[in-house]
Amino acid sequence: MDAHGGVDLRVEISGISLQNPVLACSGTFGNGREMSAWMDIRRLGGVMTKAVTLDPCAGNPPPRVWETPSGMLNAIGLENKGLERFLEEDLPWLHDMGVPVWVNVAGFTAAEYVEVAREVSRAKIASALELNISCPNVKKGGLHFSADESEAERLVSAVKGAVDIPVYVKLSPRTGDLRGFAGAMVRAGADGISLINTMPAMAVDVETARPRLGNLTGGLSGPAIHPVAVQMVWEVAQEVDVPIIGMGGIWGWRDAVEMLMVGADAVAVGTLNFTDPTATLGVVEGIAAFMRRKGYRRVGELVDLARRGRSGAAG
Amino acid sequence: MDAHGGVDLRVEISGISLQNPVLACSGTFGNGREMSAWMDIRRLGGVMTKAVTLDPCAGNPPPRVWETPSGMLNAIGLENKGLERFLEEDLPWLHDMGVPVWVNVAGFTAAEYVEVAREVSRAKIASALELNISCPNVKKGGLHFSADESEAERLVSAVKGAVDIPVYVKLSPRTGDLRGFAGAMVRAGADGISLINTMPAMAVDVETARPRLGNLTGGLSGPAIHPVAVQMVWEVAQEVDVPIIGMGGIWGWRDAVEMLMVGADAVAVGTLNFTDPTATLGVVEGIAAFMRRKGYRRVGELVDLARRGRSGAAG
Amino acid sequence: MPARYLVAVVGRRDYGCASELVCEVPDDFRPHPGQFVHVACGGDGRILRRPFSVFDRGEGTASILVREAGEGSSWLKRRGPGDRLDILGPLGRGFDLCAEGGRLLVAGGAGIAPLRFLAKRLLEEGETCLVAWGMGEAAEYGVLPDVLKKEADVRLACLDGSGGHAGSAVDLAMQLDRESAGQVYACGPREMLLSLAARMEEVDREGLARLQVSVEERMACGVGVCRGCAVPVAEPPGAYRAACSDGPVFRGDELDWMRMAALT
Amino acid sequence: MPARYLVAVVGRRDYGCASELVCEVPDDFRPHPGQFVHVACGGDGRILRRPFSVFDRGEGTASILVREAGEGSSWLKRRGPGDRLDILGPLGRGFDLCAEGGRLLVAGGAGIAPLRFLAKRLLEEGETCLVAWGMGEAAEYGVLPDVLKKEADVRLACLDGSGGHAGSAVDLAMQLDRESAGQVYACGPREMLLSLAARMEEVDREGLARLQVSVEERMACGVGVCRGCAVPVAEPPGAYRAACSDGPVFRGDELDWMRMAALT
Ligand SMILES: Cc1cc2nc3c(=O)[nH]c(=O)nc-3n(C[C@H](O)[C@H](O)[C@H](O)COP(=O)(O)OP(=O)(O)OC[C@H]3O[C@@H](n4cnc5c(N)ncnc54)[C@H](O)[C@@H]3O)c2cc1C
Ligand SMILES: Cc1cc2nc3c(=O)[nH]c(=O)nc-3n(C[C@H](O)[C@H](O)[C@H](O)COP(=O)(O)OP(=O)(O)OC[C@H]3O[C@@H](n4cnc5c(N)ncnc54)[C@H](O)[C@@H]3O)c2cc1C
Ligand SMILES: Cc1cc2nc3c(=O)[nH]c(=O)nc-3n(C[C@H](O)[C@H](O)[C@H](O)COP(=O)(O)O)c2cc1C
Ligand SMILES: Cc1cc2nc3c(=O)[nH]c(=O)nc-3n(C[C@H](O)[C@H](O)[C@H](O)COP(=O)(O)O)c2cc1C
Ligand code: FES
Ligand code: FES
Repeated sequence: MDAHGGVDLRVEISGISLQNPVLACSGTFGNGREMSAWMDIRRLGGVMTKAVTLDPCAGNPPPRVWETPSGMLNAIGLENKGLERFLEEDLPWLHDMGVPVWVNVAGFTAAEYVEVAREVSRAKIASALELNISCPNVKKGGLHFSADESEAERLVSAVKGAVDIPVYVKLSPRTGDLRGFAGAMVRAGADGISLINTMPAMAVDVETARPRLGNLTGGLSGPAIHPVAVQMVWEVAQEVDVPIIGMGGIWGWRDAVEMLMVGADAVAVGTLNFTDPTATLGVVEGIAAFMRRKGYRRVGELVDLARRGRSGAAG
Repeated sequence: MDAHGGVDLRVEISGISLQNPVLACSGTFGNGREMSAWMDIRRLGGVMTKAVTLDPCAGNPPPRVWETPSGMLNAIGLENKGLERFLEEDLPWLHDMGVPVWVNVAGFTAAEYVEVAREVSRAKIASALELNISCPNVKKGGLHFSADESEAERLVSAVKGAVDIPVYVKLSPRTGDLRGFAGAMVRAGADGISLINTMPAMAVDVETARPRLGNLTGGLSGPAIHPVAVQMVWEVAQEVDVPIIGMGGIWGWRDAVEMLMVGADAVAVGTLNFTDPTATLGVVEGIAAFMRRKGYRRVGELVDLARRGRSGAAG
Repeated sequence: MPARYLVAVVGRRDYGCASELVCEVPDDFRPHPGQFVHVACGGDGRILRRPFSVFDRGEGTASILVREAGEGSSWLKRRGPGDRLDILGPLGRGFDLCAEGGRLLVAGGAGIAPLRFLAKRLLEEGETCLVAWGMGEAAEYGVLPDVLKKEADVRLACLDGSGGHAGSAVDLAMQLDRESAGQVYACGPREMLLSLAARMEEVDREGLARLQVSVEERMACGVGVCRGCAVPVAEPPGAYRAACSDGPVFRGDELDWMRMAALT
Repeated sequence: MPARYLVAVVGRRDYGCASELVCEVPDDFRPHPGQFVHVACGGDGRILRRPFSVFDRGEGTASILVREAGEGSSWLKRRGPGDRLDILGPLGRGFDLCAEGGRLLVAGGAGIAPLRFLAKRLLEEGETCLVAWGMGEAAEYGVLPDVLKKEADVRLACLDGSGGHAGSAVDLAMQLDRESAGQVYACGPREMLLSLAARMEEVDREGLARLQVSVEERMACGVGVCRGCAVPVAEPPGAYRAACSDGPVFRGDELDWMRMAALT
């Protein structure tokens, strides 16, 4: 592609064409509108929306964020306007921007997930769904599914039965048998896997003995968790054949390339958006520059290179 | 205790008397000898030894360490001199120092764990065992047990049947149903729980597409994982009644107090020893100073305070 | 339009526990009083920016007043000429300047920052205003009170009685002018805002509508996407709004003061 | 005895890609050539220290030579008078000075650091020595070659032919004196050490016993407790020893060069 000096950044996953492999993570980019004041969101590979629940959700009591070494905790608690307003206001707007959209679906019961997924699919303007079964910040739903493989399987097949767009399942770093879980999701019908969600985490102010977050516990994101995300993508990529979107502490193009090299087909930038609202585009440019410098022409040449490089060396 | 200006730092867990609640983490303190050049290890609450395996173990090929944002990866691979030399050289030396010793036990099969545990117990000079079923850096044994609750249960009961000293089980942050797992360990006979071990993690040099560690993947430790450790201690403390030793990214007295406040009965300092070989004693002093400033007289008053404080407020 | 700037620090003035950092800004940086900038505060594993109200806007410069409150602000306070700051701004919804009648500005501690900028702007526009500034002791902000007194009618309230009114800024404000002010603007610790709101409500049922407060809430993005900076609002019941983009300035009657009080 | 010191930087000399940092040290800081200090390299989420060989020990001072290799060393290289460094040291096993016959010192790049200190010490003790120092191009280390040439017999080898011998330090060393040296001391990139060891072994079966190398391995603790700095040794087969406490200096015949070569 000429825009990137001879380097072709295009990626196709689950039949969806992305102009580059860089998406924005769910919950760190709103639904695009605020960010469009800072950057041209049409230049992104894709946008993963803030979680959508059936009914409007007020979210957790503040404080909702806290900084930790090279990371942050959040316990937003799925604050969102609910399915109806999402379908009226946000999804059409994103669709008009011409950027592929993964709608992040959450619920407090399996039935809610299914209903939100069905309606989003019916709207015909979302590219894919991302099932958020790994949110650590709600008492019901969310992470609960990550701890119980068979419940998660049932959820995925129910959702698959209700929609006709690709379904990605978002995994939690608090998954015991990661390979087994990822494999089960694919067998249950998942078209792709995204990982990782935030890690359950907590901080306490010792002066008052009070937790720093209104919700007591929260989810850890940012550079602190990046090596964990890399390892999980590496492991899951050895297990499944479906596309993988890798995320977790990507803090520049180098971390994005690393994610690709361990087996992600595309990456998503999360917390970094808070530090620099234009960061995603910098990651795109950085990947292109790296590829030019190294003589790679297509993104696919990077994917899984850490493993292929080694087996090549061994073989 | 006069040494700490009216503050009593003593803690008793599983019938073992610690002069203060600060231990050194397994694998970050050798077996005490090297560290005794830097500090008086008799002033510690206790020492958790480097993992001991039945046979001498050469460990993983280098590179074995890599730094990450506010953390480090290691893949030492249980390098140690084996049970026999441990019993001859290291355990008696530690015993002579008069400091309580948790012997960290690892193995590549369940039978090896049991044999090491039995022999250590027979030596009559170890205070307790810490079963390392959460080491991410060996292909067999280690983390494998953390992914399979029933195998872990069988291991714990087999070890319990072979020893007459307290057995602590060390948990991995890669545990799906954490509460269920911790509860199962206690029902299988665990006298205490220690957590957390390092998180499976990885880094790749994008210039060469090669993993940074000889072992490809490793374990993440340090401040980056501290909020994860705090959350896990908080969660496990709600489930089990046995003593908990909390560890993970403790980087000073404040982090140690935080760990106590979410339910740990004692804490262990790990990676910080690498940055400052005298850090453990600084943590002891810091806790004492905090208690003096706040008017606490016994360590037990801090334990679980984040929860008790809240229920007090609510009640 | 908000944007990201790398601005040069061209001056620092130390005022006791706080320092004013004067930065060179381009002409298109046009803050409104009550807006803030989101400042990257060094490395050391600190990945989030910190919000600081605009304290002044001069010829080619703008400044913030930084009070040391933790590691990030401590790093920032030590910057000086030669350093550059990475800022986003101006951000958020500032004060509504339109009002009938006099203006009463109530500041607690470093909460003086947005109100100083507001006072300057009001005076420039020919309005009159009275500033009640509370602090622990008179020396806390060095010579800053004297500097500000030259610009506007600033009255101090010191909790320890070491200067001005002996007591809180809210007490002083209520004494000065609690009924006639067409608009009361406030910024300070949550307790101060709570007590001020309660006193305004006592006066008359519409008191809260005459109040505008700038709230402090922990922020991640600062631009409205993370929902980290939730502030409890009255309508719809139970809902939150974003301090960074819906605020930081809210009308007193927009907020749910009961839930505000329940926050720690 | 090794200890933790907070030392003041009292001088910095820039030599091309490297800088010498001169620090004030107490009298009880008594490094042996080949020993290193473990230096805390600023914040920014960098939690591990970085090892640097002792480059010099003068009246009340000691120095290190820092080549910029990444973020930590880049931070360190920019320190200067007024800064303090948090160091552990002196650490590790240094060079064995006892030997019959001449001494040949072979340095690659910043590997000159411990060998310069060794050369000074040897000369002080009345021994003679010859230093072969290899680098990419003659200008790489600024005037440092000239400075060192005043102290000892230093010959350069530049890969690009821009000065001294055109080629590698190993080639130069082998030309200079490959059979007569009683002891060959070396420090430099792993490839250089591998090629030197191979050449020494060629000479005679005991060649490796006359070789002492200072190896570079990534370190965490620096004091022997983490086993992070594993170096493959010959005996027992398959075993590792710790670069930080068993080394960084090893006799050529202590190491397992086959496994050394297999490392990346
Ligand atoms: C809209 C707005 C305007 C502000 N204007 C000013 C000003 O003009 N002058 C001034 O001195 N201070 C101001 N503050 C407060 C200032 O942002 C905090 O003092 C600062 O963030 C503390 O960071 P720290 O790293 O020093 O403290 P730490 O306690 O180490 O910070 C930890 C985390 O908590 C957050 N935090 C801590 N205290 C506060 C607080 N009071 N408000 C919001 N977040 C906090 C930090 O941003 C950081 O994310 C303002 C806050 C807001 C929300
Ligand atoms: C015993 C010993 C003595 C040394 N003496 C000197 C000296 O006198 N002068 C000098 O310029 N350099 C010396 N080095 C190399 C120096 O330690 C590294 O250049 C430095 O650690 C790089 O850190 P960084 O943060 O800049 O690089 P990064 O690549 O960002 O570092 C990442 C991690 O890798 C480690 N690392 C990176 N490169 C090396 C390396 N070559 N050796 C060991 N660890 C490395 C770092 O310590 C850190 O933990 C020595 C190394 C050892 C082991
Ligand atoms: C403030 C915040 C809100 C988030 N909200 C959601 C969400 O609604 N749905 C979801 O699946 N993940 C959510 N996440 C997780 C991110 O999408 C991402 O998986 C995680 O933060 C790791 O990436 P990062 O380290 O780059 O931020 C949220 C993360 C943050 C920090
Ligand atoms: C270099 C290194 C070696 C370790 N070796 C062991 C070990 O042998 N057995 C074990 O149970 N844990 C081992 N651990 C894990 C620590 O004991 C500790 O659980 C973990 O590092 C978290 O604490 P920290 O963040 O304070 O280091 C090791 C950790 C490190 C960094
Ligand atoms: S700080 Fe992110 S929405 Fe306000
Ligand atoms: S660096 Fe820890 S043993 Fe050598």
